[in-house]
Amino acid sequence: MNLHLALFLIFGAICVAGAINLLVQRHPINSALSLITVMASLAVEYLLLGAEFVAAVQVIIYAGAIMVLFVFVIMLLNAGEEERSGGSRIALLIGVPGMILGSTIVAWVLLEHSATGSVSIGALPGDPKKIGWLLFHDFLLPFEVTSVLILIAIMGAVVLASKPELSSRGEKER
Amino acid sequence: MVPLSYYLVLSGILFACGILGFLIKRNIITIFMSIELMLNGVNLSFVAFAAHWQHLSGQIFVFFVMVVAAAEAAVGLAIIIAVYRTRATLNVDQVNLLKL
Amino acid sequence: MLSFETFLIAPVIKIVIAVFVLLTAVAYTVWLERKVVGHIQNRWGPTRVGPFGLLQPLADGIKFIFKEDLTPPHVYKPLYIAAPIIAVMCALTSISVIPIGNAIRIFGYEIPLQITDLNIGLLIILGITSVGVYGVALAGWSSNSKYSLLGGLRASAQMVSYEISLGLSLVGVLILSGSFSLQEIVAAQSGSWFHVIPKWNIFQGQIVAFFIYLTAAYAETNRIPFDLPEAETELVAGYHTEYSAMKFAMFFMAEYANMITVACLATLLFLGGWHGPIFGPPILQAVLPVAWFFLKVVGFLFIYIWVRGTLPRFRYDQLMAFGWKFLLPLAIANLVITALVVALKS
Amino acid sequence: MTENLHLWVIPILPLIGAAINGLLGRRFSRQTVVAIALAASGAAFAMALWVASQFSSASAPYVTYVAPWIRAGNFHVDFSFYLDQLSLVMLLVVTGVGFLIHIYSVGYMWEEGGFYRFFAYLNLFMFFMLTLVLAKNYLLMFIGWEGVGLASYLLIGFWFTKDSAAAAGKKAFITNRIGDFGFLIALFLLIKNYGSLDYTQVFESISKLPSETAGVGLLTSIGLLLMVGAAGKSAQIPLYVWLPDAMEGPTPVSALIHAATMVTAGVYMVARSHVVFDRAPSALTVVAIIGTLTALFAATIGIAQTDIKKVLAYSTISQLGYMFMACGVAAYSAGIFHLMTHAFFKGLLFLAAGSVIHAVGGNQDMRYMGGLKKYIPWTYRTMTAGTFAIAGIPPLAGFFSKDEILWKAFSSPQGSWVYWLIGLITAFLTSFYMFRLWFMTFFGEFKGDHATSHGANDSHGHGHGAPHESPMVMVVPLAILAFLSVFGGWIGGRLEHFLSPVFSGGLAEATEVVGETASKGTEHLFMGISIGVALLGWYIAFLLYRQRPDMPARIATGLGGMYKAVVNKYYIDELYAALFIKPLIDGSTAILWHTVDQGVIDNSVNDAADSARHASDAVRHMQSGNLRSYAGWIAAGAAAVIAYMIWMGVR
Repeated sequence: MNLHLALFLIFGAICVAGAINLLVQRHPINSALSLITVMASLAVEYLLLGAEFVAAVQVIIYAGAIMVLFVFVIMLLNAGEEERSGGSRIALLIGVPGMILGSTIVAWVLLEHSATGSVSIGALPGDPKKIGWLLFHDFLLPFEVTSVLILIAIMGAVVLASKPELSSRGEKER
Repeated sequence: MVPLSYYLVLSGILFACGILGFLIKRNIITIFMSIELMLNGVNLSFVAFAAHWQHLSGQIFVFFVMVVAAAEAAVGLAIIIAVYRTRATLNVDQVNLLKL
Repeated sequence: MLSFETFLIAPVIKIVIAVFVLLTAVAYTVWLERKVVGHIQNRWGPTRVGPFGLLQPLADGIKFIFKEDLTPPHVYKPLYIAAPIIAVMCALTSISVIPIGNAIRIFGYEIPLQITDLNIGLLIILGITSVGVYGVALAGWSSNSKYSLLGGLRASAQMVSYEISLGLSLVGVLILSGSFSLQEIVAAQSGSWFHVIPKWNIFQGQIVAFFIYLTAAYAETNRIPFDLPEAETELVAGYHTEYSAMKFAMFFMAEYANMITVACLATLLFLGGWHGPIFGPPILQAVLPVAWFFLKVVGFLFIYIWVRGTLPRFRYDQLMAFGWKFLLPLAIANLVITALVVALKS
Repeated sequence: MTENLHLWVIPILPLIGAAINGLLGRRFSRQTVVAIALAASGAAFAMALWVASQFSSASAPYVTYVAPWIRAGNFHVDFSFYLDQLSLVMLLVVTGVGFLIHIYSVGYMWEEGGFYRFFAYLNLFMFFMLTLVLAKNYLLMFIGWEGVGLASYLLIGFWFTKDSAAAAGKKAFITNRIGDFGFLIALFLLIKNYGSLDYTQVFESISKLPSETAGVGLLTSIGLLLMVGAAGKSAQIPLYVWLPDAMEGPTPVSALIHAATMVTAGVYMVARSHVVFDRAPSALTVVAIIGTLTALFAATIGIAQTDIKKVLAYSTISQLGYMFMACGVAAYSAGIFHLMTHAFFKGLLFLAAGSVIHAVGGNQDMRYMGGLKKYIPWTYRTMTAGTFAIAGIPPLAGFFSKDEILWKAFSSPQGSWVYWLIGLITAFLTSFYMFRLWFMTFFGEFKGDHATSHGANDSHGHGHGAPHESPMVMVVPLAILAFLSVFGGWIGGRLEHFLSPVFSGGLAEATEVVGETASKGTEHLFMGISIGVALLGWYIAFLLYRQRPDMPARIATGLGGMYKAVVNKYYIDELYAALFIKPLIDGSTAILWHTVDQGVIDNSVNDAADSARHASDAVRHMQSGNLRSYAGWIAAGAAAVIAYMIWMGVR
């Protein structure tokens, strides 16, 4: 039992617990908080792998921005507890067995056929300078494309979320 | 030293939880969070593989996934707000007009 | 190789000292604020407890501890309790990567004046402060009261919005120093031009960035003129309307601890950290950098309080428009110009 | 190949003109359109003259390589241009006559709608024709070949609102298509057997054949197929029917495309491929026979026509027959010589006819003309030069070239006295019908209606009083062409010498040798007979149409059915309609339309749509509108894909 494995197991357990809690909780804000827990412990897992920049960005972007948006929307819509409605038999009859089948196969393959490599703590230091170099040289085009993507997403979000009656009211005022 | 497969199994568990959440949760926001959970699971495997192959591109990929997740969250939450405005519910079982 | 002493003992000692110093500093920042605002408003401020009211913070603390801890019946209890804890935890944690001076030698050990030196220290601070939003937001939501909810909504929107400008204003500094490590950023600011003008980042063309940082930091810490989340005249007390006693005190502490963190960060990033004139005997030379650091932090805090005593509060839409339509473009322009200048120089 | 002549510039210039006028011309004023079109064709002519001045027989052929086109294994086709003596002659004729006709068109078309369109087409035609002439391989030549067909179609149908013009355009296009089919198959055979379409390579491979008779079957079929193509383009039996109808186009078009340049492309192609024909004597014989028959056949029809342009059209067919006759007896340079002089005098005749039509206000029927000599003196003078030239009166151009052909037809090893005799009869007929035209048009009394003679046929309808002379812009080209028609024949011997490097080797050389060595006396005797025949034609025409105007009608009734057959062009059009067109239409209607299209294709499409609808009716219930159901399907599908991929990987 070395330090790396111990830390991995501790935070992995927190991760899984958070993920399961996300499923079990009926109130969305609890699910959101569980997800934040998952993300935070994932950030620690990244640190264990040496990806410190990714870990920091994970916290800042995921926990600090995306999840804040979720919490914000939950607060804004004042979402209550989940209703129990029997909407879809197919999801339960086909989807869940499919999911279980798929994950079983993947787990079996991972454990039986590819469990050869292992990683040590801080295996690959994710130095911000190197990452920046890669991002702005080797991956410049994808980077620019994603920037366009996010610009479009911003505009789309603004259009979608703006109240439709806003324009008609504006016309009335005129 | 931790076997690579442990990381992969952890990522697989997170991904499976995401799928399960998508399948069994009714609240549209929670479903959306399940997607984020799946993305996080995938990110973990990217970082683990980056460490395993000693190549930073795996970590770079995580950034792109994050950006896409951010874009998706912005648009998705805007859609949720729009749906809530028109249907006054967050239950996906009641938002089912897209059919014959 | 890390020895047991340096790995465990020294950090524990440092953590204890840091928390003690921080909490004291918080307490006396409150005192300072009351004094300064009092004088600005032509009053005296606290005078009764101790000389110049210096023991007033202690009295306040005792009062908070002994007050009855009321929990309103309609709140969502787990989060209602968790919210102030999150807030104060984040506020106290972020101080851990802040260095206050060069490493000093005590008993033959090299001890850095900082709990831990990470080479992504700045990112850690940004991450922790961004998580700090949850304290406010959850407090507002779990209180189950319209004033709290509005305060929480306002706070989260405001903090997310201004975090972008804040982060972008720091990028200029990062370009100049080429590192996320706060030690290295300070080291990059040593020296001076013609022995007169110190090479602080604020004098290296980052003056615009400094003011962006200043403005965004006020919004991040919910201070006047951006204290919309707790605007008394509109929202009673905003997100902590339903809190009392020690839970309220925790929010209070979190706010002032955040102020201090922000002030430290401003000192480190823009004002040259602990660099300043060094003179006198060796013992004085050892102490002076720390003294300079504290002086700068206090100066920054004074500006905070000064602004509070001077400026009126913004309207909420003005706040958002200012952040997105003025501050963000300005920060981007600053970033582009800095990058261009650095690229042309090299 | 010492110097780069930039040959590619020559075809590109008219293309630029066509592009500018065609795309933007609608907004231009007429003056601008004219300036662009004339600049384009004039620049091409100037460039051609420059190229000619740089040309030296010693370093010919010149090759300009522009770009690769097709690279498929060993088979290469490039965009490259080729200039030797033969293409130089063609180049000068095409650009020179083309430029003159451009100028003439300015006056002729000034009042017409679609002015810019006309000049765009005309420039486009120049581009394709120059590509055809300058191509270095058969495929590029084929591009030009098809392109001139397209331009011809567009210009015949220029007045596309008129049914007859549209139909004539289609007829020309489809008839040409039949010829092109033969040409294409010839190209395929070349690719299959020689792996190339490049002139140099193909001819080299053919020349390397071990003996004179090796591969003669293949070469004969290639030659015959090429002749089919040439017959289509150059209006030879049996594909000549489109050319008379093509007279629906504006007269400058008839002059440029259907007399001077495009229709001679077939002759050019046969001359270009002389290496193939030299090795395939039987194919050459077929060429000669077709040419001879066409010459006689068209000339007999020409006698009875009353439409001035139709007479000229049949005359063109007949003259083209002469050229093929020359090629058929391996006297290629004589054919090219006649091609050149024919371009001058037939271009002149058409333009002059256009001027006549212009003068009488659009009427084309010679029976309503007459006595125009005093109204349109310049047209009269130039047309006289053209008529005497084509009739073969010395010392005008036509005499030299036609006499050359007749002499070669007799003296060449490939020749025979039969060719010569038929050629002689044709020469007599030519002289007769041309003087008939001349007398009917310019002499006697004016029989047209002064007030109403407009807009009858050419839709050239603007108000006319008495017949009047054309503007200078039309007369000057006429004068230049008349000059060339008069004196153009004097270079005959030198032209032959100039062209000889191209046709060196093979049968042509033998023909030359025989021609040179035959006794001068025989040659002079033949020359005398030709002159006599031409003068006889003039005399009979004079007798019938000047002295005794009542005679033609009496002769016509005397001949009865035969005359009727000639007037109706031997009922060839009706024959084709009955033999080919009607069975084709009936078959298409009954089998292809009702059975195949409606029965098979429509039904299968409808059935496919029906079955798709039934299937979707069954499947659409899957689309429940419930998001989670969809997610379930996705999860199951993903599991299936993962299972499959891992199974593949593990296996």
